[in-house]
Amino acid sequence: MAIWSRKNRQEKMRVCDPQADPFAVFDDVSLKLGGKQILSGLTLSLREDRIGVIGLNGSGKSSFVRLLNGLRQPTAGSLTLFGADAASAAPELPRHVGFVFQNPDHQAIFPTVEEEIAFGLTQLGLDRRASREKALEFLAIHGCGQLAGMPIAELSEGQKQLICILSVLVMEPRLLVLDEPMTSLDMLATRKIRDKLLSLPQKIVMVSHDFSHFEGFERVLWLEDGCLRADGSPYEVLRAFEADIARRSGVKLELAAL
Amino acid sequence: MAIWSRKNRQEKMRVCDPQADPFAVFDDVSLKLGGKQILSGLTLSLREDRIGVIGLNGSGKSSFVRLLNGLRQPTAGSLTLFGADAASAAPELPRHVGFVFQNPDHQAIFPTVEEEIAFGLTQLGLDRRASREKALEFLAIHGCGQLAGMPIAELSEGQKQLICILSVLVMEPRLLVLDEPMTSLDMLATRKIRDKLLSLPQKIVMVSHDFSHFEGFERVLWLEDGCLRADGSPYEVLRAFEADIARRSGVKLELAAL
Amino acid sequence: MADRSLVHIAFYAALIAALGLVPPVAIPFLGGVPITAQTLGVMLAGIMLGPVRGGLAVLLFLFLVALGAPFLAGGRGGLGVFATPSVGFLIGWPVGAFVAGWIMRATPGMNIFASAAVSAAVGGILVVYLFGIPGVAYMAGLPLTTAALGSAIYIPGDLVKVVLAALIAQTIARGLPGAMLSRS
Amino acid sequence: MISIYLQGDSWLHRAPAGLKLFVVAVASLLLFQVNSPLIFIACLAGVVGCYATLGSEGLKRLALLRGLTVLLGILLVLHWISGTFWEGISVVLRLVVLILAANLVSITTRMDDMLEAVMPLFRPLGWFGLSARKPALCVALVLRFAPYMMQIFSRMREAYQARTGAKNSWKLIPPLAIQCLRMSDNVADALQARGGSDGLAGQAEIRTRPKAA
Ligand SMILES: Nc1ncnc2c1ncn2[C@@H]1O[C@H](COP(=O)(O)OP(=O)(O)OP(=O)(O)O)[C@@H](O)[C@H]1O
Ligand SMILES: Nc1ncnc2c1ncn2[C@@H]1O[C@H](COP(=O)(O)OP(=O)(O)OP(=O)(O)O)[C@@H](O)[C@H]1O
Ligand SMILES: O=C(O)CCCC[C@@H]1SC[C@@H]2NC(=O)N[C@@H]21
Ligand SMILES: [Mg+2]
Ligand SMILES: [Mg+2]
Repeated sequence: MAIWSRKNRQEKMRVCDPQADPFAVFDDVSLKLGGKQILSGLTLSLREDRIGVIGLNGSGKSSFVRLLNGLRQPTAGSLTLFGADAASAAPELPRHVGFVFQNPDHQAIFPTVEEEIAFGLTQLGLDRRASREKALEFLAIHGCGQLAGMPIAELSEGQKQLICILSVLVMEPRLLVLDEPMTSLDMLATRKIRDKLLSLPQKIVMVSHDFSHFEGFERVLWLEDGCLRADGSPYEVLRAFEADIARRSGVKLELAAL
Repeated sequence: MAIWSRKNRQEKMRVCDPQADPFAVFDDVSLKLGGKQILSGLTLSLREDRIGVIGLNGSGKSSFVRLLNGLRQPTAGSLTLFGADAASAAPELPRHVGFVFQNPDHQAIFPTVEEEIAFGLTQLGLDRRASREKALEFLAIHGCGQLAGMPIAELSEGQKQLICILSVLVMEPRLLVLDEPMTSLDMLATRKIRDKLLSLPQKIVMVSHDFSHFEGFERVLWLEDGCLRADGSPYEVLRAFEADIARRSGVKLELAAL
Repeated sequence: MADRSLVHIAFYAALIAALGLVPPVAIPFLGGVPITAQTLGVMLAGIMLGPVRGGLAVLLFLFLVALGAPFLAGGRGGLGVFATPSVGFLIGWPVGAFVAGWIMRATPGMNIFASAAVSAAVGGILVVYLFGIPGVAYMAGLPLTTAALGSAIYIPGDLVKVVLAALIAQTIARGLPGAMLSRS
Repeated sequence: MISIYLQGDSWLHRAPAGLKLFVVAVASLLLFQVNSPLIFIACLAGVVGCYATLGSEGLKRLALLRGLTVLLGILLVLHWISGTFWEGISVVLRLVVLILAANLVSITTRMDDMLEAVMPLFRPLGWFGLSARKPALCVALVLRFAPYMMQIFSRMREAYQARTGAKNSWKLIPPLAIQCLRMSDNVADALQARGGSDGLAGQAEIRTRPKAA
């Protein structure tokens, strides 16, 4: 994967205006589900254009990003999204926050690809005819014209994931929240989507286990057991995370050798 | 991810006995689904211990590996599995072929983790008590003891994927077929599962977009539009694939620039 | 019978059970036979699975109810329900699903919506009432004509279910063509 | 039997599944023979007592009734209007007792135990050369699917909410049917991949048939 020059991308690295209004302000936010503490005591504000989220399986990444689009409400603490209280903002959030689910099967609703893409457009107020046209055009631009009429159920996993990403991109939300969006994509599609994301003017929050996806990101949050373990520049946080992994698996190996 | 020495693994590279009986012989095998040609004219035999499968999204990888455990039957040509005709061997195949689905939601059947793991063991003829005990023990060995009683629906995606892998490993099949098994796993879990797979004496066929998973593999198949585009040593095939991707995305870029 | 068929049968039985969660409209006369969403499931079982599997799905559902699962609308279950005025309708359900599936299969060329609507109307209304009305008459001690006239109260609801069933069948034919087992 | 299993090791968890099912079946028969609210209240106390022996998590499962209050209320009002208020009380109490008792079985019985318990009912099928495992598997699958469907429904509402802000729409009904069907297809695949309803015991080797040259 080192065959593509990354210089191009590095140049696009954004620097955030520290005075800019944060789109999300967490004040001692906690989340409990079914009696279990999933997230605890999160205090931070998000204003950067590109924010990454990392952490081990089950550390609470998906739960955390669900707070950003109102799919979950904090069970303690206060969360302000786009200047409004999260609970009261919830009904309008989908207009501003696009959300790509980790498992495409959890996201796709409609029977065919075209309907799935067009749905978001009708939501934004386009009439059915116009939204269908725009959906077809959008699919064609992204090289998926031939999938338009296909039942979602018959797509391969990677095709499904791509359609899920496109169905959110087409709505052009102010904030894009992506929960491990490229896990099933092939190299070509990954590359295209990464380029596309890099070129977008909107804000992005992305969860990923693949750190190469964080190129050009300004900030990375590391969650551990529902708490914020580290928060800073990608360079620092990703390095610290890798060191921690190395240490942990080293320890594991020693134990196994005993 | 370069933090771990890979020497250790390379040493374990297996060399296959060319005289060994192949476990699968494809003779001009084709597969049609819903009137669509998914795979066509596959002729090859598989006998190696570690075989990788690559290809773009929708190229037919998942459909191909489904032929190996009898979930799909060829619609033309003949397929011989473990010396028997695929159709007649189908009822007995699950005993010998473990299959990890690409999407964990497509694999889990039972409400709780423990039941999911124990199911495979009862299928093999263990009584319920013994299989439950072995399931708990197996979960503990793999560091998932605390998940045992949890409803699968409440697991994080990565946890779910890990449980799906374990539920197949516990059955100790002769052949393991893994369809992009580690896409949602964190680095630590990925590492553990890779080590585990490397140490297994069984044969493995694995689909992946992440080529680092093919270390120690003897052979890689490259599918394109349902046909075998290349078949050979990982070094050759993966390099050819990457070159092709570079060429294609280069072409794409040029087109876009026009 | 293949495992796949078993799973499908179990699925439609569960669907009928799930539809029991839609609160029924209790009817104070006719011995309290409710207006229920579950007949939608009965129609769908026939339309989607075909005669044999459709009928078996409904039978399986009734078996679970008899075992004590509270799967009838309003959380009712147990052998007791077969001693209420509903019993005729309940017996009519599997037969209705069978007939619906049979019609679906017998009209392969017809447009899915139309074919499903006819199947649901004949199997899910006509046949079910053919068994249901005598049941009410017997169990509630009413004359047949009264029972028949009284049953008219269910017709509007049942017609809505026919339309829904046809709509769902048509959507499924688009989104998951492989699931139209009655047509394959 | 709709709600899911509650992890635990109480006396109810240890009681044989067959016995539990039998008791509930007989109780449902008997309860339809009586009409005295007093008896129902006594039964109710008994059932709630059983929940209490499961601890606080067990008592929390009584919340199941919350979803039924409207329905039960309507029932009662209807009876009140038709002048059979006391009968209405009996009907409601009987329902509550039955639902709670059946639910008690399912929250304290694992699915495979349930499966084993209903097996004997199908033994007669063996006389016709059919496997008794199949119908038993069907029963288990139905019990599995019901909560599965609710899970799919809630997931789908999340997906819908993520794009609209609204949680419900009649538009979700047909796609819900599709998703549920797809789930059942996946379950069929998953089951087949691990040996199907007949299991894998006693199939040591794949029969090798020499192929016609
Ligand atoms: N049931 C079906 N009916 C019709 N077409 C299907 C069906 N299942 C898969 N396909 C099509 O077959 C092709 C191959 O699908 P398959 O899932 O095998 O791809 P894949 O190589 O595994 O892709 P991915 O990397 O995205 O997982 C795809 O174009 C897909 O749309
Ligand atoms: N509905 C729920 N009820 C109870 N626990 C839950 C629920 N949903 C998630 N959890 C638990 O919360 C924890 C965090 O889950 P989450 O999905 O946020 O993790 P994640 O960081 O996204 O993991 P992954 O990398 O595997 O996707 C997990 O331990 C999970 O088991
Ligand atoms: O007792 C029950 O729960 C169901 C009894 C059957 C109800 C019948 S079926 C045909 C008709 N249509 C309805 O909506 N209800 C009756
Ligand atoms: Mg997650
Ligand atoms: Mg695939």
